[in-house]
Formats: sequence, C-alpha cells, structure tokens
Amino acid sequence: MIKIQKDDFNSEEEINKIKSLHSNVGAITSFTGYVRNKNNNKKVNSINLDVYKEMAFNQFNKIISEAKLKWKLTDCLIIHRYGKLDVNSKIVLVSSFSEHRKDSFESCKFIMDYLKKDAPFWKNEFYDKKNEWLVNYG
Amino acid sequence: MIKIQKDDFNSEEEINKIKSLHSNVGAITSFTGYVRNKNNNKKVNSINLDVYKEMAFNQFNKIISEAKLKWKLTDCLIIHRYGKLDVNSKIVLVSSFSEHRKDSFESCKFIMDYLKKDAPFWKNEFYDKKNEWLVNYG
Amino acid sequence: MKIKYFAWIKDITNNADEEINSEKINNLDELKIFIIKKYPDLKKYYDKEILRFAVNQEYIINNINLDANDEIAIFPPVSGG
Amino acid sequence: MKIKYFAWIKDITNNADEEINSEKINNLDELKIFIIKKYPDLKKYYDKEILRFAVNQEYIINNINLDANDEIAIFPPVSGG
Repeated sequence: MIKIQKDDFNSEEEINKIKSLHSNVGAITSFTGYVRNKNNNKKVNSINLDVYKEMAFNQFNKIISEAKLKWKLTDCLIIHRYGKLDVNSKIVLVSSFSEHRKDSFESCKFIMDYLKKDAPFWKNEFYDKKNEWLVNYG
Repeated sequence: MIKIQKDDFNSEEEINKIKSLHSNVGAITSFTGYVRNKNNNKKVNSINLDVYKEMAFNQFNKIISEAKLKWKLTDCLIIHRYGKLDVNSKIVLVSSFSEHRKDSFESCKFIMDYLKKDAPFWKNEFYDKKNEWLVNYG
Repeated sequence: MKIKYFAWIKDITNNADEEINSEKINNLDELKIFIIKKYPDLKKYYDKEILRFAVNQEYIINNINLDANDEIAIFPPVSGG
Repeated sequence: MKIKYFAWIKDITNNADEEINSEKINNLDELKIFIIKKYPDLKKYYDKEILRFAVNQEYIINNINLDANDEIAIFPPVSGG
C-alpha cells in the first residue's frame, strides 16, 4: 500500500488495516520520520515538501517489489506526506510486514535507505527569517 | 519508558506521548511482535505468556542503558504484554527515538535481539486439542 | 513534450511545467541544450552536475531519444523522508 | 529464602513460589541439590542443562553464596517477544 498525501495519518490505524489481512504476520518493523526543530544548527519552524507524485509512486512500487525479492515479506506500507509540515509533524512511515523479525527489520531499513537517496521529494526548510532548499548528501 | 502489562495498547498514542517530549527527534524505529496463526507448522489459537516481572523490568532497564551507550538515543519505549493473547494480538512493542535514522534502526534491532534471547517471558502455545511450552533456540 | 520542474528549479523557470516542442529536440541532450538556452540561470547548476533528469518517471543519466508524448522532469538531488 | 518457579517448572513443583530455609543451604549449588531432591522430576532437566537460575533478578551461572533475604528463580530458557 502506497499513499502520498498532504494529511497527517494515524500509524496504528494504517498498520492495523493491513495487519488485519494477514494472520501469519508475526513481525512489523516501522520507521517514522519527523520534522526536527533543528537541522544543520539552524532552528527550523516548518518545512515545505515538494513532490513529483507520479514518479514517487513508481519508485515506491519498484522498491517494494525489489524488497519482496530479497526478503520474505507479506506486505509493505509507505505513507509519504508533502506540502507544509510543522516541527514535530510526521513526514514518512515505512512498515514491513513479515512472519519473522529479521525480514521485517532488514527490508524496512532497505526501503528507507532507498527512499532517502532516490525518492523525488525536496525539502524547503523555513527558519525565523528565511528559508532554504536542502541538499541531501547522504 | 517500560511497561509490562496484560492489556492491549495503542502504539500511535504510546509513541506520541514520548515523541511530544522531544522536538529534536527526527527518527523513530518501532518493532511490533504479534501472535501468529501458525508456528512450527501447527495451527495456533492463542498463547499464554508467563513473565518474571521484576526481572523483566531490570533486564529492560539494563538493555536500554546499554543501547544508550552504543547509540545516540533520545528515548526508548518497551511495552511487553503477558497472560492470554489470541492470534493477531500484539505481544511486544520496542520503539527507539533518535535524531537520525541509523541510531534508531540499529538500537531497536539490538534491543529486540536481546529481548528474544534473555527477557524472562515464556510462551505456552494453545492448539485445537492441546498446548505446549515453546523452547526458544534462537 | 511535457517538461516538469521541481523544488528551486521552479524559481528559475517561473513555471512548474510547460509544453516544449521543437524540431531541434529529438533526444535528451538536445532538450538540455534547449532548456539551458531558455533559462541561462540553470547553466551553472548543469555544469556542476547538480541537475537530475527523469523521462517518463525514470531517472535517465545517458542520452535517449524523445518524442512528443514523453514527460521529462528536471530537478535537484532529492531530500525526502 | 524465596524461590520462584516459572513456565512448566510450576507444573512440576505445583507451586509458583515458596519459602525454603535450611541450614544446609549456604550457596546456589546447595540449593540446586535441595530442590532436585524435593522435586525429583526436575532432575532430568537439570542434567540436560535446561534449567536457568536467577538470584535477585540476575542470571547466575556459577555458584554464589545465598542468604535468607535472597530471591532465587528457576525457569526454562526464555521465549518472549
């Protein structure tokens, strides 16, 4: 399940919707990314996330397929927000559903590493008096 | 925060309570373990988890302290249930709160690996006609 | 063909997307030359290899042929998650 | 001293915990001998090294001295999470 949306979400509800389909799932690893109040030693008030939606969908689909080749995964959930997000807001949720914990841990990390590197989202950070587009070096 | 309880819990709410204390947290990795409908090729209906509560508290405290020495962790949450748990019930939640995702991923995995190996909980699995205490070989 | 711009590239083009069709543009390299002529402020980023290109939602590094139905996106390195 | 039993050990002892005090028990090894005499069905598990021991909520592998205030737990390998 892939969702690219402006709105906030409830992780418990989103995860339960998928978990309820799979009684063989014993392990769910979830990563949630948040807007931090500081970045590169600057006080952040909010960010504005630009997205290339169609490409992000394609990329997420591709990475989930790749993860399913590498690990025994029952299901996968990616929710990525865009638009204006205040400090403490969720940005992204990645959840990997599997029978055993090793598959869910490793695939969740794999998807997040990929997502940070390749997914077409761009952060514009807003400080007290100015704003700045971030460059991702890692 | 360590909780050892019979009752179910809402992960979103439990995580938000801690997240709301830390605006510098940008990364939360969570592992949730569930009762599966099958184990060792047997159809499971429920489990009964026995616990040595005082020792489990001590162990969890110790492992969180150890994780904080190894990684830059802002906070940690462990919720472990005990008693009768039906298929699809949550058994355990481990959440690691940090500024960056590497610390949260690695510490969450470290805590779960430890917990499976050393935490004083014992599973009694209930099948259609009998029940059996599990032995953990991993 | 449809061209899309993202992040601060939009501030240079003053446009999120536009239709560009020219007989001179048959492949991605020719499109790059066209775009940089149209938006000279993009040149320094192009020269520093800061610009990324996607054709029909796929990253493209080498040159490929383009036709009128293609969607080409130009953007800086990503910073999501 | 207080002795606690967990999981299927309780089915053998028919007890979750009990108070045991004897002049013969000054250390963990002496307690083990005492317990196995009291519950002969535990012996085969002890011999197969399936039993785990904790003193005051800490795993103990070697012998240590015990006194009347100690809490000793006897249980099988864990299977939590």
